[in-house]
Amino acid sequence: MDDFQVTDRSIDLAAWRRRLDHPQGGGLVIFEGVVRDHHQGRAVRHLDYQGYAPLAVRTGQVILTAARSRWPLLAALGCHRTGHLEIGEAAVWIGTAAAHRAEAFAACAWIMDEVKARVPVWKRETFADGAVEWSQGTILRTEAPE
Amino acid sequence: MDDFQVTDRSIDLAAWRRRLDHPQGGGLVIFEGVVRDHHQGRAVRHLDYQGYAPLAVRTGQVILTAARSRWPLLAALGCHRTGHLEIGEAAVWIGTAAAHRAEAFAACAWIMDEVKARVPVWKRETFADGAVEWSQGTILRTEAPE
Amino acid sequence: MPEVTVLYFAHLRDQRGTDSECVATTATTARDLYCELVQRHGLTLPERTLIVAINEAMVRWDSPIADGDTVVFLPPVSGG
Amino acid sequence: MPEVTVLYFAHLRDQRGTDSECVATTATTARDLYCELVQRHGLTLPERTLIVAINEAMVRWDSPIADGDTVVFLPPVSGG
Repeated sequence: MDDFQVTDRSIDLAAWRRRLDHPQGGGLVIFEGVVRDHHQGRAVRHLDYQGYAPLAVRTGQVILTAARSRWPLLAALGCHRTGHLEIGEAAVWIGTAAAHRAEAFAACAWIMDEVKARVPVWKRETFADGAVEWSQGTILRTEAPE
Repeated sequence: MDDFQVTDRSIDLAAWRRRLDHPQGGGLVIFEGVVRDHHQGRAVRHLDYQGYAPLAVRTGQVILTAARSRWPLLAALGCHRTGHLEIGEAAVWIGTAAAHRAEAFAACAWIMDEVKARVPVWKRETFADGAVEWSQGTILRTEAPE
Repeated sequence: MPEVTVLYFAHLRDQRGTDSECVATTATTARDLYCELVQRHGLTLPERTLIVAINEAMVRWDSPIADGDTVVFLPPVSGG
Repeated sequence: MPEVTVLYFAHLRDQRGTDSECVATTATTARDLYCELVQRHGLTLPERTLIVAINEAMVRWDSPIADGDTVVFLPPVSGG
């Protein structure tokens, strides 16, 4: 099983959590990005994500590898949804395990920043008023993390 | 159900996670402190925690309230185990939800720091060589967080 | 003589050999009470490492104790 | 004439009306190919907002394209 995955099915939160288990893992940090019911003051009905899966997975793996070289991690995992998502569904899941919590927190937050900047995934919002719009987004960052 | 709890039974991770659900919650951060199989190079067989439950719960609630006043949180929850814990069991669980991830990360890490400093709980380690020792610990911090 | 309930945790529980007891005392402050207990039971944790709580609230060492109070001397903590 | 596969995502997929197509092209670089597609299909995203990938690796705009390549122009991303 790849440490970073892109899936068009519901993220299995419990299964991902189990993969963080490690006998030396004293601190586990999990981030879930969840579909909100509003965006910049407008009511959101649902989301659709597109992803360029092979490159998204490869970039995700590169990010996890870089995180492992920056912090002494026992586990670093991530998953990004594509397809149709309802309010409350998890769009992204990032999990880290380390002997001590500071490293697990720092790595988890950093991985998520990198995923947003570097993984080719696109969000389309369908608003309550019927409008359908691609999220403004940011230009894909290509340089390797230091 | 109290937002901060002390329990001598297994922490129900899935139940706590469900309590973080919120329609505006775009970012959820969870910290789990897990029993490691070693401590400062010595193999650990199991742990026992004692807690002064009423004061631990009250202090935990004060910490969560302070976190909510420092960050715009949609949820802030925590639970600390007492009693006998095997390797791999969760000793503490902290969860935060916010519209955006930065606040959820900052609050979760801060709550955990405060819990360690201010909640009256004591850890006793039973080592593989049979030695039983109370963790060195830190003098309980009593001042209110700024 | 006023009676208070003393709860013991961690090292102090081990040293006293019980998790709680009723104590009849002439001590008027938390500090005096701890001194009494040190003398009676050979407790070894110095006052400066402990925090005292009366009736589930952390208080100063010179806080008065009254009949019926629950007093706890809290050793260095190690949660998480 | 060399043939490449072009994949479309997000705004570009909407504008082109398909997620992928085979393109016979005289373009020799990724930049030339995007110019051709802009002219043929009225794509509106400016080059400076896009990143180009050839065969699942991000590359420079002046990278050569060859017969059989898979070329993707990646719009601003919005994951997470």
